[in-house]
Amino acid sequence: MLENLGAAAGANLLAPAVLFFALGAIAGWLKSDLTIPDQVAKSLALYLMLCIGFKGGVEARASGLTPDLLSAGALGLCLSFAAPFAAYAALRAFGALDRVTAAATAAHYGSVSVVTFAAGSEYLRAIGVEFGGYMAAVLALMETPAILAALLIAGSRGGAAGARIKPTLWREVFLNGAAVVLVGSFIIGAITNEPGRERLDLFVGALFQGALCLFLLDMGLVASRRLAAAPKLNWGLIGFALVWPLLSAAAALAASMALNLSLGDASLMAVLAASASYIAAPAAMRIALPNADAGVYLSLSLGVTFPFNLLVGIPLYHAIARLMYG
Amino acid sequence: MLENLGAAAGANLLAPAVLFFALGAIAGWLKSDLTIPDQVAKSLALYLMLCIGFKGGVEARASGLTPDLLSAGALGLCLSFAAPFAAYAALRAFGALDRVTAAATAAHYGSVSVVTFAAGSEYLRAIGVEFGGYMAAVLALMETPAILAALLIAGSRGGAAGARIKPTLWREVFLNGAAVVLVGSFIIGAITNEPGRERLDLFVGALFQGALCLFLLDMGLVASRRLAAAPKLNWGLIGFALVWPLLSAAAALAASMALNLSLGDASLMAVLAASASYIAAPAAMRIALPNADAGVYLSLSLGVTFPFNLLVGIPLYHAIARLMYG
Amino acid sequence: MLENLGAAAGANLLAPAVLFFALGAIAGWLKSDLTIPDQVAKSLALYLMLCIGFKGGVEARASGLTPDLLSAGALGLCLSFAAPFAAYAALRAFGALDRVTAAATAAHYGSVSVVTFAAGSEYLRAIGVEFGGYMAAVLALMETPAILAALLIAGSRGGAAGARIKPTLWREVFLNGAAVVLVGSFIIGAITNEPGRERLDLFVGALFQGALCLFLLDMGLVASRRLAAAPKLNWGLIGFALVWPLLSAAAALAASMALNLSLGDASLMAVLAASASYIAAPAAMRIALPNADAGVYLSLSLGVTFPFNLLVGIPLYHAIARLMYG
Amino acid sequence: MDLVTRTKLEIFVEAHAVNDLERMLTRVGFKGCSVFEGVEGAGSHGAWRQTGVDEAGMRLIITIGSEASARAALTWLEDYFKSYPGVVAVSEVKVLRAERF
Amino acid sequence: MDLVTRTKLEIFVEAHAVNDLERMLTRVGFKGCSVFEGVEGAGSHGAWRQTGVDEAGMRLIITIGSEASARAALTWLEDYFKSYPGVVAVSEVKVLRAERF
Amino acid sequence: MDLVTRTKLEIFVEAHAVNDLERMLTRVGFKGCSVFEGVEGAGSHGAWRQTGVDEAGMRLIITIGSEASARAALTWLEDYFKSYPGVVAVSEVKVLRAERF
Ligand SMILES: Nc1ncnc2c1ncn2[C@@H]1O[C@H](COP(=O)(O)O)[C@@H](O)[C@H]1O
Ligand SMILES: Nc1ncnc2c1ncn2[C@@H]1O[C@H](COP(=O)(O)O)[C@@H](O)[C@H]1O
Ligand SMILES: Nc1ncnc2c1ncn2[C@@H]1O[C@H](COP(=O)(O)O)[C@@H](O)[C@H]1O
Ligand code: NA
Ligand code: NA
Ligand code: NA
Repeated sequence: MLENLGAAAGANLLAPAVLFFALGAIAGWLKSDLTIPDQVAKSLALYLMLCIGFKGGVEARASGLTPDLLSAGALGLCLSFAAPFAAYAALRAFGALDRVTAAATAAHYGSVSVVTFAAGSEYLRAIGVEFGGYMAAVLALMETPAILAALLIAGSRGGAAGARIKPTLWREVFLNGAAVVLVGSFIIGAITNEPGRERLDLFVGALFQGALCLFLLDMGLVASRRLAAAPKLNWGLIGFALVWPLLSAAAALAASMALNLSLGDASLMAVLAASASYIAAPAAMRIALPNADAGVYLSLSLGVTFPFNLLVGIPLYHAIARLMYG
Repeated sequence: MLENLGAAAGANLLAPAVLFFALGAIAGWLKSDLTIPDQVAKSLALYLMLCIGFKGGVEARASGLTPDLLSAGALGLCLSFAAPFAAYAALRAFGALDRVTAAATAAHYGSVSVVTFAAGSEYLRAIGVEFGGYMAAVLALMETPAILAALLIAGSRGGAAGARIKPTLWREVFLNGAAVVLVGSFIIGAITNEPGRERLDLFVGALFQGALCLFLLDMGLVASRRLAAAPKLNWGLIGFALVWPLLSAAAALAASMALNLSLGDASLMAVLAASASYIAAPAAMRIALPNADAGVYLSLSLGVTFPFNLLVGIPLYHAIARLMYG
Repeated sequence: MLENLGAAAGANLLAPAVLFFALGAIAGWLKSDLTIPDQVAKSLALYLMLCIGFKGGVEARASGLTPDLLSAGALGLCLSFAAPFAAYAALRAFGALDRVTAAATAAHYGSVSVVTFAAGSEYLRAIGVEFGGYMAAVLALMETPAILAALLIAGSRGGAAGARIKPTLWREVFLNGAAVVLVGSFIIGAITNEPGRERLDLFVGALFQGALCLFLLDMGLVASRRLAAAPKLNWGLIGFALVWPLLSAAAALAASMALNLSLGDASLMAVLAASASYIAAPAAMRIALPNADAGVYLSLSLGVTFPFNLLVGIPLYHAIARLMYG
Repeated sequence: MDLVTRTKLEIFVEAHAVNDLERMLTRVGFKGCSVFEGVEGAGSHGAWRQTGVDEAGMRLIITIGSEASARAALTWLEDYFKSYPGVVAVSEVKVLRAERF
Repeated sequence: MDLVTRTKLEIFVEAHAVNDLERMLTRVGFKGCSVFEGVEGAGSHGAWRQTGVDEAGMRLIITIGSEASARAALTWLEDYFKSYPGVVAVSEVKVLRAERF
Repeated sequence: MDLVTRTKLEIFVEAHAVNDLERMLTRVGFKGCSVFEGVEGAGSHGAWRQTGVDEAGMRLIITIGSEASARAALTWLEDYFKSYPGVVAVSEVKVLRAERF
């Protein structure tokens, strides 16, 4: 068992995508001038979303409206909405953050990271573990409840700017570009089904792997530069960013078992719960809680938790799932 | 027959590319902040052009210099040059446009849309109807005559700026980036032939489908945003943008039959005649007829005619062609 | 023999990538407004580097640490370091350049061009000549020694700015983005080996051809525009840019034979020696020798030597190699 | 040639605010504006950089108009900057065709 | 340190005009310029946005030179703006190494 | 509304110098800056254009601060421009919240 775990972790660490992340991180750390131009990085992100949504839609259509789909969706919603309350308490207690920054950071940890999900599902595919295509929809469902929870926690901001900014915020929360592409592609995948998939097979399949490598290279650069520019992180915060994913994943696994989700679905649910948002949540927080310190929440989610999940978390959560599923 | 028509239309509407256009249009309409970064969109457009040209060149070389090629080319040139005169009259009569804006808009309707052509040929391929590779060359031939016709209609602008801007204009008309890539790739395809095609098979083939989806997503966004920002369109203009393509397609079909073009060639000729330019023509009009109202011509060609052709026109013109070809 | 040479040259000139370069050059010369947006061009360059490095790494791992690898690497280092001294002397004698511009130009000719290497290896692949995957590592090794040699030649610049700019310079020389991706991908390829290659097969394989076409289209545009904007080139300089590659390639071939490198390795070594840098070297020279005239070194390396190598040099060097290897 | 003095605002704000700002500028009387995208920067809210992954970046809105419009915009901005990051710089410029501004 | 007053032009024009403008600026005596790309904007000819599909967008040309050069450029621009969209703003700046401008 | 006069620097430099410049600006007392990327330009060192292949291009750094900071920055720049291409333009602007600059 432990041997398998070691081998699985090794396989993950040797996956090209993970190695490209490491390359980016090292290049950023050495202050290389390497950068993926931002418009291309943004497009890669949209493209990854498109692939994940589309493939998920095709697979979800193939398997139909199973009860698993419903329980996974409901579980995802609950986890995403509940997590910020616990995370907020922990951040206040151990991280010594002010109220607003703690709420904003909690939103990130309740919400999810698309690329962590992508890496997780690639990992499961590589080791031959099946999971439901609807997990892409669960991913989409988990993006926003955490943001709403954080807003509840922080309380309505009031003040003159409040009224003015509301519509922008709701648009950002529900209609941010990434979410629209993810959900839209899921629906398109479900509609076009196999004929559509055949046409786009290569585009959303073989190409995806390479694009993920390129994007992770960029993530490595951004993460390590972010971390270098963040002197404010105390050990309490770093501890939170490493321990929270573990606890969160464990809770997700337990709940998944209770709901009879499959091994693959449970593993992905753990990955989602453990992951922290770095696209949707920061964008919303910048609008809704502008007094929160972006240096804190971005450094934690992007600089600490993302690498941890990518390098260690994904194989670990799956290994724990295996143990639990016997 | 009608049943077939319905099925064909359904097949078109369910094609992933068309659905991605719809997704973009909905996202734009809901004021989502989704955007495909402009440099990437520009590159996608060049890439689509490259594929269309290259594949056309390879196929044209394979079939040789047939009489069909010559008649299709001659017909395309005539349609593109003649259309603006009729469109100008209609726009003045029903759209209540000033002289200059009417001329500029007429240029758009005489010229052609590359992406409409791409969607049309993908549609024919999907339902298994053959067409000549030289239609890509016809597409290129039809871009500019309409622009020249519009300049004739508007009369030489005179004034001090006129002389200064002339060389820029001719460069824009004959050497705009899109046209150069289209024509150049056609020639390269014809030169390298099968060996070249094999090397680029995947690049211009399977990848093309996905890139078209992404580009149509962007087109949807741009079209719906353009339409939202265009309060000036009267019903006469909207009527023109919907009826003109039908009449234009019918004329093209009749002429194609008279010239004994194949069913596929005739269908594509109708698509080309019905389509309206939104790249080459606006660029030229901005230089040559700066007093024309870009809000009018872009909203019509991009916001009304393009979606109409994509969603309804393409299968419809082909269905009519089938009826005519018995 | 000569017949074969003619056929080989013809095959090279008819390769799609070379034709796209010609298309770009013609478009630039005709002052077309065609451009590949710069962020996309930059990303294409990084992508080509990634592919070259990754494939090289996988192949190098497969063949193991052969003595050929070591001799090729050592030869590359020597050529790159020695070349600037000879080039400097020639540029001073025949090109009438000032000391600093001559040194900066010499750096370009000692260093190497990644795209020339890519075109060279595609050419060898197309005609079925084998070469070692480690040649990608040799490419990486040859980038910087020439830059250091040029700095030695020019002498330390002194002055107040000198001290300040040093760290930036060393970072640029050893950690420029291109080099990092090339070397990093080589290592990643060597680590992940076949399983990694399978996953990325399409991404670094079939797609590469197309991306190379697109990038060469851009290179054609940039090269011809650069040349048009460079009135300062005298015949001595143009002669240098055409004769130096030949002499350099001949020297590289002779040394490769002496070291018992294979035919393919020797041909690529000649291509590397003949090629002139237009990414790493200009970036470093702009920092280290800001008084050198960028108009001279960029016009020569990008506007004269690059096209010469691409169109004539590659098949020629290989033909000479064949003659020498009997 | 008639050069007339007008007021130029250079407003640095986060991308999400650009639409609101454009609406406000129109309301207070500006007849045009131009928006540019920054690549990196720093201020009292820390440093940022366009990356395509996490950071939204600042936009620079340049708008030229009457002094009265500028005054109204500044009042709005003063309030806006209480909550959000950003900076505004006011200066005088001369323009042709003053009736357009 | 010698700071000398020179005239700065900020010229907003469509992309297709940039080459002609650069030639003109050189002719009237400007020894340099820098061009930036806008992402969106609005004016009397309506609103625009860089999209990659249909709209060409505005460029901002910044050029610093002598008052005489500026005057000549403004005469040219006054004529140009009769036909084409665009705006120019004139202001004074101080520069180092005045002989370069 | 309290508008206070401050000094604005517009600095055109090559991309490789931006980091050094930002550090210098902080050192001499500027509390913020914004960086923009040019698409093309020309000066005494010749013309350039963003291409993605060979040319690094110029950046425009805009920074607003006290006159004293500006003077210190100009001294640094005067020296820098002895070796490297670039231009700086100094002008006065009015800002809100003067304590921030
Ligand atoms: N002194 C300054 N000069 C130029 N730009 C500034 C300055 N201060 C702030 N900015 C810009 O405005 C943004 C927000 O400023 P702040 O609210 O101070 O964080 C910064 O990220 C910069 O892009
Ligand atoms: N008042 C203004 N302030 C700043 N930029 C402007 C202004 N008016 C026009 N512009 C810019 O110049 C372009 C052309 O202006 P116009 O000719 O008025 O349509 C606009 O699209 C804007 O990008
Ligand atoms: N007079 C000027 N006006 C505006 N920008 C300039 C001017 N002179 C130089 N520049 C910019 O600064 C860069 C370097 O200038 P130089 O050192 O004169 O080559 C040029 O490439 C331009 O982008
Ligand atoms: Na989470
Ligand atoms: Na048409
Ligand atoms: Na060399």
